[in-house]
Amino acid sequence: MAKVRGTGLAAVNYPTGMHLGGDPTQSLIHMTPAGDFVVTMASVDLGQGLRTVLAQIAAETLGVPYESIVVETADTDTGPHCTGTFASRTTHRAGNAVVMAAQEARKAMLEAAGELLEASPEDLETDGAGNIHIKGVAGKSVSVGEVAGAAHFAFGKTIAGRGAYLKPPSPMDPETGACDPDSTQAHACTVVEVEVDTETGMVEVLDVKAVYEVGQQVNPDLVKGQIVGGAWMGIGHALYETTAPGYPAIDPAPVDFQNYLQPGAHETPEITCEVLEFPAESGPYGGKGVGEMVTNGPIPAIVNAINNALDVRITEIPVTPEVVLRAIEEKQAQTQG
Amino acid sequence: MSIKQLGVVGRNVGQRDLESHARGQTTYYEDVHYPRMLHLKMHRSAEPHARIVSVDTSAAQASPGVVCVLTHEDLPGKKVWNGLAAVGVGPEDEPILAFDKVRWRGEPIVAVLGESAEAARAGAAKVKVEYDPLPGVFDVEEAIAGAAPALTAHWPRNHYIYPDDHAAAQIRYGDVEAGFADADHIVEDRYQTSPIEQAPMETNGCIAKPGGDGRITVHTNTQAVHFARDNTAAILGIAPGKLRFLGGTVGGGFGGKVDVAVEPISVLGAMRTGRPVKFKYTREEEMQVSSTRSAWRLYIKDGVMNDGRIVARKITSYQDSGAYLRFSSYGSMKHAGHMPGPYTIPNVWVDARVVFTNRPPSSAMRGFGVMAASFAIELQMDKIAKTIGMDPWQLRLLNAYRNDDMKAHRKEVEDAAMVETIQAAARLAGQELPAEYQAMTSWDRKAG
Amino acid sequence: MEAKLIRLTVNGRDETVVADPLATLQDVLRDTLQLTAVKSGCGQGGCGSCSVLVDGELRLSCLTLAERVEGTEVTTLEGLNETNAIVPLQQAFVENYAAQCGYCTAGMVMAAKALLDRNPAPSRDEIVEGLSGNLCRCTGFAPIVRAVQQAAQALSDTGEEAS
Amino acid sequence: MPELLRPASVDEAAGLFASHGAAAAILAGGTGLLRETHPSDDGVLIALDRLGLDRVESRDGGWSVGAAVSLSGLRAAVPIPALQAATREIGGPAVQNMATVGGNLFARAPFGDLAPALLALGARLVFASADGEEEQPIEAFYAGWSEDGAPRAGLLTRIEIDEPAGAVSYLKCARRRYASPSVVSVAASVEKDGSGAVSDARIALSGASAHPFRCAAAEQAVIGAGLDDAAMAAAGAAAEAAVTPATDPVASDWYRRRMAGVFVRRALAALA
Repeated sequence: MAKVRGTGLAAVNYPTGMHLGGDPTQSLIHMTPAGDFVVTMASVDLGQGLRTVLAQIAAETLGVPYESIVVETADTDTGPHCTGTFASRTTHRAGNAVVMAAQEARKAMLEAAGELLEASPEDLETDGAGNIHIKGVAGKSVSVGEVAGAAHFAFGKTIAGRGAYLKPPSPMDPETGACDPDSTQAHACTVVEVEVDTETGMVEVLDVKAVYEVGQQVNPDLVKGQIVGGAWMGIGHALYETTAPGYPAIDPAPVDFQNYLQPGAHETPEITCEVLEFPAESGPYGGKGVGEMVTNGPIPAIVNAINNALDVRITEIPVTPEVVLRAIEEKQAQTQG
Repeated sequence: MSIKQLGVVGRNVGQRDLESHARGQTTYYEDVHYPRMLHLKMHRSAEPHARIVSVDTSAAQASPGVVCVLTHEDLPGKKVWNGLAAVGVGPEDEPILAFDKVRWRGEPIVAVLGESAEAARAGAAKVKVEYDPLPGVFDVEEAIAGAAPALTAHWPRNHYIYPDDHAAAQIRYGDVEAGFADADHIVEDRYQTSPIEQAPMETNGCIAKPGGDGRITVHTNTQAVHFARDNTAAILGIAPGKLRFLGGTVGGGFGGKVDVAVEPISVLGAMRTGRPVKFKYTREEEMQVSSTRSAWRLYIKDGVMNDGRIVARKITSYQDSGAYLRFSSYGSMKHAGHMPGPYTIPNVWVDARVVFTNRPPSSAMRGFGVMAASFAIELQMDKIAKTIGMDPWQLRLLNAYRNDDMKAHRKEVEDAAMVETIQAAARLAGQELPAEYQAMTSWDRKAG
Repeated sequence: MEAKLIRLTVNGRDETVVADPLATLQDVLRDTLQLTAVKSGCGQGGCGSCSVLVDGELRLSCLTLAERVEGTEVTTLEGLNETNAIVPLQQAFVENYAAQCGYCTAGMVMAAKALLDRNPAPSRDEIVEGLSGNLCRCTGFAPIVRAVQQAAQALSDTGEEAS
Repeated sequence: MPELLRPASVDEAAGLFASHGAAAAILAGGTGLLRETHPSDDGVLIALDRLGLDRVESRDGGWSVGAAVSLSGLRAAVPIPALQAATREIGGPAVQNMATVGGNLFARAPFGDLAPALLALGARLVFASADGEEEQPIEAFYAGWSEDGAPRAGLLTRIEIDEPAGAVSYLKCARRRYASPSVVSVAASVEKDGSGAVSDARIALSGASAHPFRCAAAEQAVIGAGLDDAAMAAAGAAAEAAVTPATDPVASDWYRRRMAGVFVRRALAALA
């Protein structure tokens, strides 16, 4: 039994938002009498944490505590339109819509605060802790809760905002393909080490190291969650997963998790990652999308590592043990031939 | 772009619903309970390509606990549809419930509603469909070769037709043939990805609940609530305001919950019976019926100089759409638009084709169109490095795009950071780079 | 065949439920008792999202007939919070981001509890093996394994039970 | 509607099994059967849970294992490492708590991983029928299998396992370490004479043919020889030639055949 090791590398970029644009998302924000804010959306949380991320963006723009933000989403009766959760678009599209809505709501909030403080709204600032101050004047402040009470019960005003983010559609020229397809690009470079058992063709992924560049991170822990989960999925795609193991034949056809193989925890090494931040011009606070690209680097890096270990040329996925053995045999036949 | 001092953006504030998940308090679409709820199960095609001779639902109708049986004749609005028809992509090619022909194994034919999931399942199993089998085609290149049977009249050659009668989403930038003529090396290969299941832990499903105000509330795990609502209304020919879609907490998506596969027929069932209707895919349906990630086949031909500069890249790719279009034309455009990857190449030619086969329709998954592109390109980069005897890190850094470079789709690069990302990965992996490569940036003018 | 009356204890409460013939424990828990933390990811015994404890032992509720748990003590994830306090194992899941979509979490926590109840100081490999019947499509497992490691450490520090 | 019958004695169960004929299915752990059974189906399910078959009894020189003992129960009660290894590699912990020893012997590929270990150990199966008890070697039971599966010999009530005379090894070729269906699984046991030559060998495979079996050709390749590289390679080659594997989503017949050879060799190497 021989075990051989190899390393592989892949550099990838990934567009943020739907290809060719034209995929709007809207947001509504209003203040309650108690001084917290409800962000109303129709975006869908698939587990990536958009309620958290949108609350952070709203709090940042409004200048109020994160804890005072409620994100209510995905009721078509109340939530303004969102194209959907895909295309690495939520942080960027929904995030930008929330920034716009929050800016409008903030303006209304500062106007009401100005009335209470007898100051011009331009002279006011928020401290992020629930207070509004007159710039440079110590002790002259009012709490967000007081502003809310006054707006509702003394001034009879709404403190609310609307946001709509749309990257205008850019059709592709049918002849040349000319278009403006994306809002920004995120980047990743993945390095993988594998060990291959040349007798069984089984591949063990020993190590995954990756650097990502995703613009300004809104929530680094959640970014890391995407990277680690995506690397695992990349191992699955590279080595195991297919609904048609005899592709293009339609049989055999796995119909359960016993036969549709994915890696388990045992097959998944520790993922080491580092994140660079090059803020995007168009992103909310410079953010780019990260949710999809996380599988794209590990897959070619793993296959490159296998080819490197064996000095073979495998160009398909999944690289099942059988694919590995046949590649080894082909190489032996060539060497002998 | 300079960023002002940030407060809560950039901070780790936890994830809001984690404690609810850990306590089991998160409410997913099927965690609501309604009395008198019916369950819907689908009778599906057993053949990958066949003429439907007859459909006999009498035994299903008579099966214990079966309340309602729906065929294409019961559809009040559209018989065929495409999710992007409303934004001008089409044609509408996919039957809601099959009639005349089936084009993939698993295609829905008859919906059966029962008092329990088991009553519906047993009833659906009793539907009798007589088929006249037709030859099937499963390979993308065979499908577009002359001898293959045409799946539908929309595409006589089994490939999608882009505007101006183009057979592919195409990129034409520079002159690849001239580039090949000038190149020191030609590097070519063929790449193949597989159909892959999104495999969210929660399968596709919804509950359609008629309300007292004549409206129907749909609890759904779609990835796009407005899209699903508007398409459901359009398919059924009813006013969108009759529908309220509630979602937002989903047990994983990964692109597998964008097809509006369960809502229209469930709403129709609710309209016909006046009762709540639940339609939940079994795991077997999720695996073999719901859209997979499209399989892609690519041929890449590169012209490369001795110093490592890639001077021409020609790509022909075939996206296996399965039997119907769904979002494939979008996926192939995204695929084409991504070429030639994070590299600046002066001559690029891409033909990205959508091909129809007798396979389950494919669709989006995490990185639609781009995953296959990145896979092929990054394997190709290693082949180039080996062919010309260059270090694979250096090859990538040399060719990586810089800000203000022109991309093949004729947009200038902005927000570039590929160079810095590769350099950081080299440091993380303990890979020494020569000084000139360490000095590269996304703002320099590259050697080529 | 008639529906049957089945008596069992669920999360410390005596229950008498009417179950259809061949109804599963999952049907009883989710539909009759509305303990919806119990998930139904496959119905094939392949994902573990329906995992519960029967007399302290990890079981798949989707492949367990209701009739055969007569007289047993069943614990679902909801049973860990009878006094509303979050238990250390759950807290470890929260702190380690051991869930994203959350659909696998109930089964995962129950598998982890079953492991820690019989092996309070598991090695990493024992945790991996102990959770091997439970799938997660989001996290890549590493955060879940770390959560169980942290919970085991917390338990040994405090001398408490897993939950 | 299939009727769930829960007999209270082995005699009653054996009688029901005989009288219902092909309409009867045995419900043990349920991990296989309940996936395939729908409440609207016809037939009867005969449950084993009230028969006292969930116990392991230690006896002189071995163990009597009830057919309804769970895989985790077997692992706890019978300290034969090869057997314990086999139980650890079937499903996850919940499946191991539910699935039974008896049930696993009827599981179709790629799920019947216990059989090779029991074949290598020379286990005997005890069946109850209307005519009384009948004991047969496990290889005789599998020899009776057809394309349709197991013969209806009677109700499997227990498995007799003797303490192994020599060393026994068990290896599963799986795509994943835990909770993985088999490519193939292999068990081997050998007895050596004073000179170190192999005097007796039992080499068994699962997942490699229509049912688990002892591979006589592989056994002959090592009997009389030392466990050297040449003999082990010959045994592997013999196994490769003898198997008739199937293609499924986990592995092709081509790959299974290759792994049958590799894992027979490795199982023997573990004993060398």
